[in-house]
Amino acid sequence: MTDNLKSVIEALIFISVEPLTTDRIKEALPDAGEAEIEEALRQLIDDYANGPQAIRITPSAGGYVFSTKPEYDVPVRALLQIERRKKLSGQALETLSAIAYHQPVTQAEIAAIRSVDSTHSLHTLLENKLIKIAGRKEAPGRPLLYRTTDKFLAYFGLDSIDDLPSAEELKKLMEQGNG
Amino acid sequence: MTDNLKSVIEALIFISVEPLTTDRIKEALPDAGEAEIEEALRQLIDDYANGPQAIRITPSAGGYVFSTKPEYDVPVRALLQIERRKKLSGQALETLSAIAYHQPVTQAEIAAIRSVDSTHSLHTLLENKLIKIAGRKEAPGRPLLYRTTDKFLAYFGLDSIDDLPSAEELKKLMEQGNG
Amino acid sequence: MPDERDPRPIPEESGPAPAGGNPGAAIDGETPAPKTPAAPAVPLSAAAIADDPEAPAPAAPGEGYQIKLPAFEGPLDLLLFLIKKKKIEIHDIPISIITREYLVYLRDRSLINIDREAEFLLMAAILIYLKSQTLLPREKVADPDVELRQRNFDHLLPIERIQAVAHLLRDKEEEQSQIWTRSTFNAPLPDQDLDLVEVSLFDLAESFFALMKRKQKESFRVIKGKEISLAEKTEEIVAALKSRGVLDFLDYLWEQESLEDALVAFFCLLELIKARIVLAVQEQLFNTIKVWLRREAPPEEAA
Repeated sequence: MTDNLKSVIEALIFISVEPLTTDRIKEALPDAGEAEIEEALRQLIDDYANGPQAIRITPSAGGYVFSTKPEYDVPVRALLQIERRKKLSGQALETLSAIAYHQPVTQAEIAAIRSVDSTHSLHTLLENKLIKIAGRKEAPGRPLLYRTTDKFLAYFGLDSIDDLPSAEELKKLMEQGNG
Repeated sequence: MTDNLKSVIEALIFISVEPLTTDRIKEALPDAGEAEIEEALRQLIDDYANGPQAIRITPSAGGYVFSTKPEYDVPVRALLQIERRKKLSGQALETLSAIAYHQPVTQAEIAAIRSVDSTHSLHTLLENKLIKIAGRKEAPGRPLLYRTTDKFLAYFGLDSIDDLPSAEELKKLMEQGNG
Repeated sequence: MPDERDPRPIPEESGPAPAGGNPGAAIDGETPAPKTPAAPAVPLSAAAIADDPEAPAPAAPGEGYQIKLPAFEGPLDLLLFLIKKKKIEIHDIPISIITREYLVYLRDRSLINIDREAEFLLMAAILIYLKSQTLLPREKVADPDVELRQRNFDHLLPIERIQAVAHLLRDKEEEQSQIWTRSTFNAPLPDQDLDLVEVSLFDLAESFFALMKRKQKESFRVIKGKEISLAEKTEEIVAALKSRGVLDFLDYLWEQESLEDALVAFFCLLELIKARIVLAVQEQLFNTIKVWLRREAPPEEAA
């Protein structure tokens, strides 16, 4: 049974257009128990990770996707004729980090953190759908609020925003770094 | 070497948007011989066909693609149904935006904006409670008027309809990227 | 903690430069310049800003279109630069005259360089935008400075920690860049972003350049000597909107008989959008821009 459940979940992850969440799996397989599904998923990830396949199952943005293993980066790029993937600028990354930790956040708050104008970075991030406009703040001028998107998680291979170190952990890391 | 070639081809088939032809494999892997590629492909197809995986490699349109094995047809269809229901079509979104910017609005007015019939989209949107009927217009035939709902706001993460970003705000961001 | 620092944003020159230090970037985020002298009685020229290192490089003589106005003579990029530096009052710059003169100039040329004309259009779009900001009572736009003065930012993480996160993200990005999913290059992940957005003048300008480039390949006819008035074209557009309800922005320009017609139609559409007579919305799925007349919402009715 578990073997069959594993295979069904495998087929579902393969076919899903977006990262497949356990909620969605439960919806598609109403007879399967939650613990069963979790266990099958864990085994499935292990099987692919340790197997001879060139592909594996990766957690992404709260769900699961098939992806190539990193060692096939070069031939994949050769096939797709992509020389190098475009990387975000340091400016954009800094703005994104500020948003990730303080979301929902206004441009003024980002400016207060970074001490430089972030308009250009915001534009780049919005365009790449790494952030989105998420309403307005009840403050003078009712400024727009920004949030990171699921694509942000997928882009950095994060499962959830909690995968980032907490403010406390960061502080400790910084102290160690300086000590 | 053949094992590695097999894995590389596996990664390429996985990532290719269209069925991957042997010609394209040769292009991406100029160092591999034709016979070698054919042999690796044959083994790869066998491995997946006889392996425990829920997916396999099938010939399609002169090339090769990954697909789910036929025994997973039922759960796969169940998931696709769910995913389809969860995503608004481009049509529905267009109708929704026309309503958001012009509410309260009649079907005839939406049709005038979109130049296509919106009956189906209106049904979908009503069914999903993203819009509601908000009375009748004092006009010949007293047509129904449509408005967006609170669920619409929640769906798009807006506090109120005024939270839709104004042209000015978008401009402020956009000119940074284009200037 | 941030209380050690002045929480006001420092203008671009002082901090690390934003990735694109472009001329368009100066519109906001800059501390306002001190009150400026009135527009000079004599036309400003390139010489007037010769000592400013940020000024656009002077064009070679005879190259590019030169604007001739009572308040200014020279290329358009210089004009924009001076406006942004508050050396010229935008009120003194009549856009309709610039447009008309430019069309005459185009008519007199045997060859049209699409790249050059596209550049002109982009700058013209910026100019119209700047002017629209000063002329019309606009919706209130959030002003970061106002918010900065009135709010306390003690809860924000210090920049050092944010930079540490940025480093971490850089590593993750590096790692992730070697992993390919089928959505990496396919359709962007569906998320709950709004798929329809009001478009800015710049989106429109960009679309228009794309169109012109396409059209160049199909040899846009250039009809000489035909006068096209902005007012007539505006009426034509409004009439088309009334009869057809909605126009596809690019298709409409595409339908125009000649390059001049398309240019005039483009400027008219920009003006109509600026005046909020026309609403332009982009459907991002298909990247088309639709244009329709704004309507007064009918009076509220009881549901």
